[in-house]
Amino acid sequence: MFPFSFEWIWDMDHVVFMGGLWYALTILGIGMTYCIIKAAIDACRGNDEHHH
Amino acid sequence: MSALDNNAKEIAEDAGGEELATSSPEINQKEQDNRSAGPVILFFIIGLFASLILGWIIFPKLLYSKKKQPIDFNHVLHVAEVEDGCESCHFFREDGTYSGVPKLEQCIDCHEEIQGDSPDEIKFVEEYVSKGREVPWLIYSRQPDCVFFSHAAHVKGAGMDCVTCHGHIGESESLKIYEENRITGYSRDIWGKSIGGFKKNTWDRMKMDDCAECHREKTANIERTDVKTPTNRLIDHLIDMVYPGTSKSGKGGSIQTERDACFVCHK
Amino acid sequence: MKHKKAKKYGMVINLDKCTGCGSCMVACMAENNVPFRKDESDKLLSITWMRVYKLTNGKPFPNTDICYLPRPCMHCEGQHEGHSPCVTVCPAVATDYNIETGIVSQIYTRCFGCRYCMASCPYKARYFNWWDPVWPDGMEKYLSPNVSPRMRGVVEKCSFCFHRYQMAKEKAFMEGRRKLKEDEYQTACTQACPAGAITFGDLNNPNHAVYRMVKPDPKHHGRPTNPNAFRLLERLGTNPKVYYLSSREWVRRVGDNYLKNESIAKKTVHQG
Amino acid sequence: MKIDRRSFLSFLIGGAAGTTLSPLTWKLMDDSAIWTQMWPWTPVPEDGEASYVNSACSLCSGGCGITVRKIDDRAVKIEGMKGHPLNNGGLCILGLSGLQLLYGPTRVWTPLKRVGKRGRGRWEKISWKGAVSEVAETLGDLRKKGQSHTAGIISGSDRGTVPRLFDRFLTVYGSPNLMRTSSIIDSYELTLHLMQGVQALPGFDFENADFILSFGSGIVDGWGSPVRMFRANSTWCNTGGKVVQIEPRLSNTAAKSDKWIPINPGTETALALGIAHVIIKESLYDAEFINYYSEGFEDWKRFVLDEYGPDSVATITGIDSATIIALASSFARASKPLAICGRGQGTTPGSLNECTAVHALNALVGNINKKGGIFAVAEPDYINWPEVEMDARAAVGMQKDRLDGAGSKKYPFSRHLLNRLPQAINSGEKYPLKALFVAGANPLYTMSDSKAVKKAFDKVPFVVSFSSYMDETAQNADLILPNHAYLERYEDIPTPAGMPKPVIGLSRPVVKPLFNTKHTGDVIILLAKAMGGNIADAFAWNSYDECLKETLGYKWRVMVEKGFWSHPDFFVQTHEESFDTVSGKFEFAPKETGSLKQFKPVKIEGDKTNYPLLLIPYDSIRLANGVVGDPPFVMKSVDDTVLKGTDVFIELNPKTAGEHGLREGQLAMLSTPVGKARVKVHLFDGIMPGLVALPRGLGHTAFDDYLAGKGINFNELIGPVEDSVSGLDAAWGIRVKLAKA
Amino acid sequence: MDSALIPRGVKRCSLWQFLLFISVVGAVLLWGVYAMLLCWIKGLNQTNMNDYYGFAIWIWADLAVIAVGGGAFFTGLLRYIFGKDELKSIINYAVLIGFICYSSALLILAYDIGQPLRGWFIFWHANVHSMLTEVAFCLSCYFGVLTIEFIPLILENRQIDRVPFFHHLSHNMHEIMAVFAATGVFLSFFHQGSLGGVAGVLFGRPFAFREGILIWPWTFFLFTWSAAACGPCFTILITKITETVTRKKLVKDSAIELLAKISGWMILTYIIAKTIDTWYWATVTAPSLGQTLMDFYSNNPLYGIWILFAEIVICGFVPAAILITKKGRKNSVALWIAVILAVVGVCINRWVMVLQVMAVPVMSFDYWAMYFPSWQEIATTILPVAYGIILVGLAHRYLPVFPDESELNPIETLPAEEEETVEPPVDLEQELKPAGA
Repeated sequence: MFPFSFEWIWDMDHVVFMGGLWYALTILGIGMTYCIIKAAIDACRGNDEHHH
Repeated sequence: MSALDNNAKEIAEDAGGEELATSSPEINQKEQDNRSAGPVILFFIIGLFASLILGWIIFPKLLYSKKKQPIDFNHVLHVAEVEDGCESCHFFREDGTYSGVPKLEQCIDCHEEIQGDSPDEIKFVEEYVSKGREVPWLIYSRQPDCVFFSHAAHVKGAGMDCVTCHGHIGESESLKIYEENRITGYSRDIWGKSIGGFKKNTWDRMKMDDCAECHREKTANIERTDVKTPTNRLIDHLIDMVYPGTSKSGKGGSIQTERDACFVCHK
Repeated sequence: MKHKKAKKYGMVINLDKCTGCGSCMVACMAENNVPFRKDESDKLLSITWMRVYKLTNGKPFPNTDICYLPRPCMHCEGQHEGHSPCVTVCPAVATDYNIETGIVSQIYTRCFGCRYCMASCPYKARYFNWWDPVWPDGMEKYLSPNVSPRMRGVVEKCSFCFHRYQMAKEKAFMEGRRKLKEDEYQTACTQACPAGAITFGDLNNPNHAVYRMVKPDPKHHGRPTNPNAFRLLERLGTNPKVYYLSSREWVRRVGDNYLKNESIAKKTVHQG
Repeated sequence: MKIDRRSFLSFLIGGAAGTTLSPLTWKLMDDSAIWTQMWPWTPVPEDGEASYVNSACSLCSGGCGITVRKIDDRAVKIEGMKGHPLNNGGLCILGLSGLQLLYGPTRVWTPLKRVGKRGRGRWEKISWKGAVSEVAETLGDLRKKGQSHTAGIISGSDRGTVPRLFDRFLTVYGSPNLMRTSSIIDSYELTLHLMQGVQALPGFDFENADFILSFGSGIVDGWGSPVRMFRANSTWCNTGGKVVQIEPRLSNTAAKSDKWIPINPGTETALALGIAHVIIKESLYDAEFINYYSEGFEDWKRFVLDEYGPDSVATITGIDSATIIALASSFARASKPLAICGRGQGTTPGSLNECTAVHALNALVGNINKKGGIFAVAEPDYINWPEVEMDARAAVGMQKDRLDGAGSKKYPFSRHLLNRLPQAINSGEKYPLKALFVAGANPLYTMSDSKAVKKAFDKVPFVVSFSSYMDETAQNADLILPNHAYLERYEDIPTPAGMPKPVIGLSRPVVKPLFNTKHTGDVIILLAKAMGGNIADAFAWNSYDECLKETLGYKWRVMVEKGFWSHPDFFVQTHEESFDTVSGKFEFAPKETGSLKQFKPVKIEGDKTNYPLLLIPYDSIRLANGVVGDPPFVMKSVDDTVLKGTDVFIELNPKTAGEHGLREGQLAMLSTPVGKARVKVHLFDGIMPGLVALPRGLGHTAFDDYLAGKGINFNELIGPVEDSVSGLDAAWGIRVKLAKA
Repeated sequence: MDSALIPRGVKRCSLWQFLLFISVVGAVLLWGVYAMLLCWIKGLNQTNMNDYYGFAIWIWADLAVIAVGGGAFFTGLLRYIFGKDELKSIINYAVLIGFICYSSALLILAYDIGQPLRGWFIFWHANVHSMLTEVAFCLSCYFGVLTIEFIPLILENRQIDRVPFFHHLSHNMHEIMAVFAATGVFLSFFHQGSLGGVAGVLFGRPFAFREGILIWPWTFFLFTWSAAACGPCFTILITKITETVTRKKLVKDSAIELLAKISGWMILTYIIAKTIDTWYWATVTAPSLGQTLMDFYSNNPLYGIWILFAEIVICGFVPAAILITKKGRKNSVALWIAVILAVVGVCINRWVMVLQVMAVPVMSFDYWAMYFPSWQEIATTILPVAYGIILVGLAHRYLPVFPDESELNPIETLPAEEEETVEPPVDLEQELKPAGA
């Protein structure tokens, strides 16, 4: 799973597979972090301009 | 008024008249009052430290039970007495198997009678030698049943020293407390003293990854016939340029891990 | 970097000699600490690394014929080295192909029991530990320390008695050798077979009996050139390392699937 | 400061962050996985020093050499002994699983005395001293009353030191009733005695024979010394030796043979004579042997030529005459042809006529005492103990007729007729049996017509079993004096029957006795000493081990070193010195057996109208049917077309099944004149229509849960049929009817 | 009592009625949990699986719920990537159903393995060549995506929404939902596909084995395709059932019809591809391995050629034909039939690719293996259904799952509690069936 895992090999298979996985996880992670931080900031500011 | 009460009140209000309960500025104001960051951060830090202390200090104390060896043993004293060093007592058998911790049979040569007046010696002779009972030693380096470890391959084949894996136990004057993992039943020496799994010396830990570390460098080189596809070969070369030595060309016997094959160390 | 030539341990079973006596099955069970239960008559739940199948030619009396076929794990090599049906599918690398010996390993402590490998094996050579292994009181005394008993919930299979290889290597190390002689590493079933029907050795070594018996063709994934030799389900492309010899054509034909009017010679190996 | 919800939440988040950064979760996850890898209830075999001990296997009479692998003081694996003249490294399925008997749950741990009714399984532990004195007392009482002849012994063998100690004991005690379990060897001994005038065992030189004509002998199904036979069969594969198997069912042997000739069951004798007919008619016989070394050939020739022409034999046997002629021709023309008999594993002696007819075929081709032929092997006379001194009581007892009628006027040549014992006890016509010892045998399971055997046992007031395991007989005994298991004791294993060259194996203690057991040899010596007088005098040894060492003399050293002893200068006898008959020649038509004209086939039980089908047993090497039953591993190897759950399968030709409206796997009720059983149907093309085959070796009621209560004991369905000449059991099957259950 | 938690402008049944409903379904859930614990504590000997049937009903249930849960990713794709705004009416429910399906799938995987405590090995010691690894990774990640998609809906609960942080969080997540949805589509493509790959790569099993491109057998693409095609049908089906049970219109017809139309064309193209695949496999792949089509469909008591007919024609071409015609979509009965057939079809396909694969003998002397699940297997398979019903009940009651509900069902009288609809127990069964399918 990680490059330091016993099973890891630097080959095409691992790079593609785990690359895809980490890519997806990164997007999700960054996205959620962004949302949470922004929400926290918005909440502190009392920012309430949007309606839905 | 605590936030909890506050909330309850809100719910009560809701139940009474729904039309009132649009996000009223009044309530928002209340929330805002409580919104000083101080306690929040403080509690975060308290939580953080409490759990860190729990995880790093209390947890290992709970995880391991401490056991005393049946009798104490002085390696220094014995090493001085014998000719062949470690192998005098921890010897190889003819079929290549390793004898491990000596049996009574070996000790009896010298310890038929009590030697000196240490209480452990007296206990050893009286409790074990004369009764013919084997000493139930707690073995620090005992590996689980799934592990196949060939001392012959390492000592005779690769010419390794005992110290590399076992540390300087031969220079100890008494046996340390044996710590047993309450869940797994392993000796703590397998995971290592450090709960975080960090190590300084080769002998600090005896988990699979520690074996693998050495095996990665000294692995068998085998001619692989048609393992790789051309793309893989290409990538190999690229990686070899960036990280020399990490490419898989001509490495160990496992098709999956390109390390030594699983059966090399497992049974 | 210096390379050494890999070994490819394999087995040749002479079905003309095999009498179906079952010694190989029991020798294997005794060697490998295989557990047993009160009722083992449901063969779908019975762990037999080596299983002897009874084949019949399907003809009515008195032209009936039967033949026994011992089936260990085939240690498939696949169409490219190590592409055996089971090794590639194991999600946790609990089963692995060893290039040095050609042996497919199974690491019981790594296996988490998903059973995908069992689904992938056309030979049904893999067995799941549905129950905790239990030996009657006192009987665990005969368990061999060279093979670890498996716990409930994992898959197990024939290992070509790999521990014997390890033991032979240990002895060799003691004697300052690295190479093993042909007779130093033999599986328990080979040794026990009273009919001498099983031969075991290195298929890459022309001096070994197994090589001389089947003469594997390296250009066609080890396909035997001996006309009496065949492998089970050869055309699936599993490239097994267990060869069978039979002088009877119907037996050789039962070893694989054929379309109605297809002759044995016509088959092609499928790219798997 | 107020601890509000947000602070609490914040605390939790901090805690979660800290926990993630601490080893707690990760280590627990790892450790819980490791816990599953080290479950305390999964045994971990202890490692230690490996060693190997050579010994001999005595689980059957095959006498294979074994090498037992040990780790410290545990035996962990049995392997065949490399270089052993019989098995050279190979070993049979039963021998390989021997450790399951040694360490198994069926061992009898200590001497046991029955409490409550017999066979209820309630026992009390007694001391060896108490046990021996109880036996001594009972035997002493009988002897005092002048009834010493009412004591008897059923022994698995009459060769080797332990059976001979029993024999010696019985002689000096005063009873003629030592009965050995019977087999095809009885018929062969008798045949050799009648035709060649010798007291010897048959020895077959399979390794050098090139044409085996087997009248139903399960060459690879456990006949003879099983592993030797497997090896011989493989030798023929290499050398091109041919095997022709004659039997109504496609057994493994038939499948391995070069030609399988199905025959109407029970008509093998006719076929043998039909083959003889062709050989004589076409003058294919060995004229030199016939002319110079045989007697009575002309009479026999006339008889064979008159009555057994190919056409009439074809009618009897169901084999067409062309096949018979071709078979005769290829048999006679082979360079080293060998004809053998004894159905399946040869557990039933069979008809003497059959054995003599088959043996005559060997004589016709002159293959007696010749390389690749059949030998009369004299017992290696290593047991040379001083003659016993019988007192008056013993002499009187020994004068009495044997209870089984062996050696009587009716059956003067037979030595043991165990099959007649149940009837003799049940009818009560001679004298009752008051004490019975059973050693190395399990008659309550292995003897046919189980019900009658049980009834006879019930009539014997004092039954002592020497079994190491809780078998059927031990279960129904009054006293069990458990022997050491075979891997815990010294014992000589005499040449297995069928071996042309004498080999004595040495069974020796691989492990120290696990339980409070005692060597049966020692028990006999102790018993003799307890009885005192000249009985004690006849047993001067202090222990069995001493006796064995002394008996074997110089051989002992060799045996300890190699694990066996084989005759160093074994030689082939010439025809001149081979035959010890009145004429000094081979007798084709021994006068003692009566006129050839009275030759009759064996009639089996049951009538055709009520029992339209024929039931025959079949033997499998995977089903032990002797002294011990299948250990768990061997049970595991039994196919699911033989046993499923607790149901045994009968084999039925699809045609016969169709006639009875039976499908694969269907339950059916099998009834014979002797018994009934519920079975399942397995359709098998390889069995002759009209026949039903049932495996031997199942249906145990004793031993452990891995074996007991599964399937049917064939012996419950069949009774013995007395051979008119020998008195041995000649039954090859029984009539049967089959109905849907 | 809990009216404060109930979304504004909608009517819900009284709490006790709701609790009664939950406890009935909860009893079934507990039965399943009991069976699950048995499997965990005593091991997989509680099942009727064996060495021939190493994969059985659980793996089928797993594949099936993921296939029908495919509605979430496909609807998400249409809504967020292709901007089909009509689907706003149903997207929440699609996500919820997807969430239930995927969490069920993970749960099933957790008790389907022989060593549950070692389950994490599949991640930590991953073998990237195994289709099952791909399944595990993409499945868990996509479950994460579904959770992310589900969170805003939870945050929209009236009480939670009051907390400004959650309010903003929900809003922010909505803002970038397209990114999450796109990631979800990416992951879904691979795990749906790799589930097909699980069977398709088995070159030792001619019945399952398919050729393909690179490492992906054709089943890889067929599985993704069929999930995208039939998943929305399941969403429609569950919506229809919910509407029936609650006796309310919850989703606008336009949304349903759009989804049905797209689904119809997807099914049609899928089933054509599937037919070609079957044809090629039956005439080229299998014969090259020495077997004919009928070898797979005869000599056994269950698997006949009917199964192929049912899967391709009855549950493939028929629903496709209904859904691509406007008349068919508009006709309520036809729509019902079509979505049910489509869901059954994809379930048959998964069944065939798991259970029939195990049943077919490969060695010429081997035999067909038949299997029937034990009660523990059945209970644990029903467990996710019960769990799904409870979650749907809770979500429907407390979360604004259907944005158009208040518009479609304007409230006339104000104190609404008394005359709320009651879930008739008869309908429970109706709800059980398709959710479990």
